[in-house]
Amino acid sequence: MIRLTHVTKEYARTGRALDDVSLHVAKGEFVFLTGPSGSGKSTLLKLIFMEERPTLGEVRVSGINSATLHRGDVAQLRRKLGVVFQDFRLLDDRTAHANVAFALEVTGAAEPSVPAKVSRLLMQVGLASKGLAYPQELSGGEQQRVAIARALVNDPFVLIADEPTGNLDDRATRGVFQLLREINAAGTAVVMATHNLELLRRSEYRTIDMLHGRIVSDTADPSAAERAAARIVEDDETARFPGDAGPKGQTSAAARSRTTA
Amino acid sequence: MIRLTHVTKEYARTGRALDDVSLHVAKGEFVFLTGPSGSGKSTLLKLIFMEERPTLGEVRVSGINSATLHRGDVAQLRRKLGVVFQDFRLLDDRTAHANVAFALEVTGAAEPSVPAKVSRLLMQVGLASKGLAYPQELSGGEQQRVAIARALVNDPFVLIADEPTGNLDDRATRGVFQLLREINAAGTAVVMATHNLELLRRSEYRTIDMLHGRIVSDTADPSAAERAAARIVEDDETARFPGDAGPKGQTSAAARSRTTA
Amino acid sequence: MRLALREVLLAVRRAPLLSALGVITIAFSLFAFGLFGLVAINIRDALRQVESRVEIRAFIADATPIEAIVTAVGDIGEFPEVAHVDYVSPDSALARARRELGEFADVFEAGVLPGSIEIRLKQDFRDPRSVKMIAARVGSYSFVDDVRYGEDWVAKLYQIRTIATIVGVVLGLAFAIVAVIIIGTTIRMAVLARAREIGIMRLVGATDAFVRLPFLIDGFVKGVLGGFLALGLTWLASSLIDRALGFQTVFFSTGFAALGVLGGALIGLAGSAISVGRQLRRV
Amino acid sequence: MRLALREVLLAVRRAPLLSALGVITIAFSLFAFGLFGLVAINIRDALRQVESRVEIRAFIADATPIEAIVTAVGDIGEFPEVAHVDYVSPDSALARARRELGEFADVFEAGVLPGSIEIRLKQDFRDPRSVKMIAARVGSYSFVDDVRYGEDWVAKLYQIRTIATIVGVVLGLAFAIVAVIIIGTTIRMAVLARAREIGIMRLVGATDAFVRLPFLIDGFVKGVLGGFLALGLTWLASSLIDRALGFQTVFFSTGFAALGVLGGALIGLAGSAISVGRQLRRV
Ligand SMILES: Nc1ncnc2c1ncn2[C@@H]1O[C@H](COP(=O)(O)OP(=O)(O)OP(=O)(O)O)[C@@H](O)[C@H]1O
Ligand SMILES: Nc1ncnc2c1ncn2[C@@H]1O[C@H](COP(=O)(O)OP(=O)(O)OP(=O)(O)O)[C@@H](O)[C@H]1O
Ligand SMILES: [Mg+2]
Ligand SMILES: [Mg+2]
Repeated sequence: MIRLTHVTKEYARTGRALDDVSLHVAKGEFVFLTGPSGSGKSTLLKLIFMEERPTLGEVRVSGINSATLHRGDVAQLRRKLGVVFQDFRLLDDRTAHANVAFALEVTGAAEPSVPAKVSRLLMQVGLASKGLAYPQELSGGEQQRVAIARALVNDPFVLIADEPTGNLDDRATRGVFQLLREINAAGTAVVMATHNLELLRRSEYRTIDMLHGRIVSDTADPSAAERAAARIVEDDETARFPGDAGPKGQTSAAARSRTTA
Repeated sequence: MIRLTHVTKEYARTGRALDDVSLHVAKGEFVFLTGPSGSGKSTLLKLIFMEERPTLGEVRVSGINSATLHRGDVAQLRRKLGVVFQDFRLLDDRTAHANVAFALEVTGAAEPSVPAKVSRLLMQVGLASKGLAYPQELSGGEQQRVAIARALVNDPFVLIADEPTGNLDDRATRGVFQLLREINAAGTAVVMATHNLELLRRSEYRTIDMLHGRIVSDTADPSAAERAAARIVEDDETARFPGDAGPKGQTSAAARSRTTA
Repeated sequence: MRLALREVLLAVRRAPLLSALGVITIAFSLFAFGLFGLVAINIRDALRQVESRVEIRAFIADATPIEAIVTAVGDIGEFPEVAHVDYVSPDSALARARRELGEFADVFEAGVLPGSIEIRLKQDFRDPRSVKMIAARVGSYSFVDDVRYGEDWVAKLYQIRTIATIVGVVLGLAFAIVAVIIIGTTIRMAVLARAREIGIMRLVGATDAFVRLPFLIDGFVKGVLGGFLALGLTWLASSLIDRALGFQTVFFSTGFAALGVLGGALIGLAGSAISVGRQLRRV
Repeated sequence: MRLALREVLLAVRRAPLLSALGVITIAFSLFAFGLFGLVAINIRDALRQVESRVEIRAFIADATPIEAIVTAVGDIGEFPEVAHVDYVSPDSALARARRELGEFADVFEAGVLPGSIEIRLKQDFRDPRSVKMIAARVGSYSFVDDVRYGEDWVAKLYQIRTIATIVGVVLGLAFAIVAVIIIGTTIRMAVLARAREIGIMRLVGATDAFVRLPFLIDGFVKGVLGGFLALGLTWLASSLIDRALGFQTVFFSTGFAALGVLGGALIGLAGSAISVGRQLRRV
């Protein structure tokens, strides 16, 4: 389904954002991605929906391989994925309704079925009355929910959500999380990056914890933590990645929270 | 300092975002603003830094009155305010350092002093090593911290922060909050909209809770809650404001959290 | 396709001023082009009129019998290169000289002019070489005193035509290039202004063709509108010039005008295709 | 100011292609303007040369003694309106007629031409009314047979000059308007493309003047560069045309060229000022 093998992503100006990451997400799985700011969560997600290509290694998503990728493949892949971007990325010149409809229209969906489906989804995220508002006329949380509705509208087989509740209050967060659980129950795999530790604590889903571009713990693969810890200690001296997230080798926030919980 | 008197803000397409709000924030105060998504927090803040003008009522900030405002006044006011926008609003074609420096340069600050001050602030938000990166090259949380640094760089007398920790992990959130407390201790008033209930619970600062464009509770003015509740019940039938945030009359999330805590 | 048309409408509604300005820019470019084209075809037309007067004049010896002349005129009229032959008697030669030379008429108060045969050539045989050949043939009649055909004049005529054509083509191409640059820039700026939007469309699964189509239609429609506007402007300018100069200039034929509009559309299309293609790869 | 200059540099670095295209567009507009200006001043120049040949010719009776003629020539030379007087003897008249009429030289094989006094007028007295008055005065000499001064010709000359001036001014203005539109559009698009940035600058306390200055400097610099480029192009075109036509056309004087560049700068400045002002109120 989704498989990353020894993926490294290096940016010219900011250095290594991902460092030798291997990961497999099975069909219908629900995966949390956590880690401090700048640890590489968004970069990992960008590799999955092929906004970025790996510097080293290989990303495979539903049979499409990053190494042998054609331009046309990407569009085909994205029609089957749903993505909630950290910065929403709504089309400013379209209403909320049109924004959601657009994602359905590019897949060539039969036009008559579009409005009803879009309205249903907007209702599910609690925006039934805001369909005709433009993004600038929506509050931060409302925009975020439009982005969520758009990601879900074409019944994706994988949903990728980058911090989808950062601008939502507790109640809306729980509503959105409930929605994600439901579509996961219907067979859609979900990969969700989040800082919301409460969500992690409350659910029993697989959780991958990142630090400095590496996976430092994975509840589905407990050995990953030890391996990572060993590696971090090992090249602590030579690591050039900025230490914004705190002293090297420290266990990350999410890992600690689970330990104390 | 900041005084809103019977302020109503009506948008042509989405209706009433603020409904008869009166509020006073004194010099050096620290105020939390909470409430569900779409309840009018950002709109209230926009009125304070005069990005929007009230439909009815009057906003006064440090002697400048929204009703008798000149175009030139706004620029003068904003130089003395610091604003962290919910959507960051960084200049895409400038580095993180230049973005922060810009806010200082428009005030006509002596040029030689700028770089040192900017670097010190970037260090305080944990971005010392990312000064030369452009916004697109930064993670969501890193961009948010640049926005925070920019808001603080010209030693504002009021800091307005709209969801300044939505993209930050727990540790970074605590760091930023500590920073805000410090500058508040030095005399700067802080008005901060947030969904982070943990921050509210942990601190003893004044908290204003909003719902449907109204202030439903204010820890500095306990009577506000009763007044608001009465009003909400009273015009529940006629209220045209969309009920995205849940059934009318319900106590909001923050209020509940304080009750249960 | 319906979707693409909606996208174009959106593009126009999104920036009506910019779209209008785009059309006006295209129209002005094509207008400048058209104006020069008009000048060019009018110069050509004027040249053709002057050219049709290219003639060979054979002066006839004083005592030649009129029958010999008539026979010769008949013979010459049979030459395949000859369009028209005329006999000008000494009297009518004098009358015409007075009329044509106007100011210098006083010169001829007492003049005597010889009779002559005037020959006009067909379109295709007016080049210096043919003229010279036919002049030689006419000169072989025994009663012909002298043959004049303004060697210099014919050569100069061709030179002017060549220069006019070159200047016309060079200026025309220069303006066409300007038009393409302006159209390309307009679309490029539109693409740049919408770079974010285009990126988002891509991210939700729009193919390149889907993203490109509205821009192409946009360029095409603007080209057509600009073409029609330019046609109207050119026509207006031409009739204004007609009124100012007091005579009828030549205008483009309908087919040529249609070709101009089509050309505008193609320029618009090409401009947007190049621009969009280049920009899309970057966005 | 130093800050504003840095903003301009940023603007150029941000969109080098767009900036270059802006300059080229301005240059092309001014180039078109310059080309027409050049045509106009060359037509004017040619007209002035033709005009300077406006002359009155008094034909002299056959038996007039040469002394009387010399006295008359002296007298006429004293008229304040007269620039130059010449006596043309019958012999030199014939020689000149042969030379000037070229093709029609054969006409004069046996001709006899009368002597004449030729009068050229000063610049300010070449209008039809003055010419007529002086002709009447010259005609009052007893030995003058006839006075000719081409009434029609003088009138027509003035008509052509008027038309040329009108056409020149109209075309010049049209192109100036096009230039302003293009420059304005370029800047407007730049402002639109940067609407978000400008909004942010405002939100962190930049004044309108601060936001506007870089655009004004941008317009000014582009105008100056465009002006110089246009000057170069015009000069190139003019010397190419000189080579093609084989004679020296008139080019702008240095002062006029500088005025053109300054004009370009002012157009750039005005275009950006209008555009930025209008857009800023909206952003
Ligand atoms: N397009 C880019 N160009 C250069 N560097 C980048 C780019 N995108 C991300 N980076 C760098 O890669 C690192 C990881 O970024 P990423 O966005 O993956 O972090 P994140 O885990 O999503 O953080 P956050 O929780 O703050 O969103 C950051 O330090 C960032 O500076
Ligand atoms: N520029 C605008 N034009 C029209 N309507 C607007 C505009 N800005 C906000 N609104 C509307 O006003 C209401 C309040 O919005 P506001 O942004 O103040 O909410 P908020 O409390 O900040 O919510 P969030 O927590 O989601 O950021 C929303 O329903 C929104 O649709
Ligand atoms: Mg991220
Ligand atoms: Mg908000």
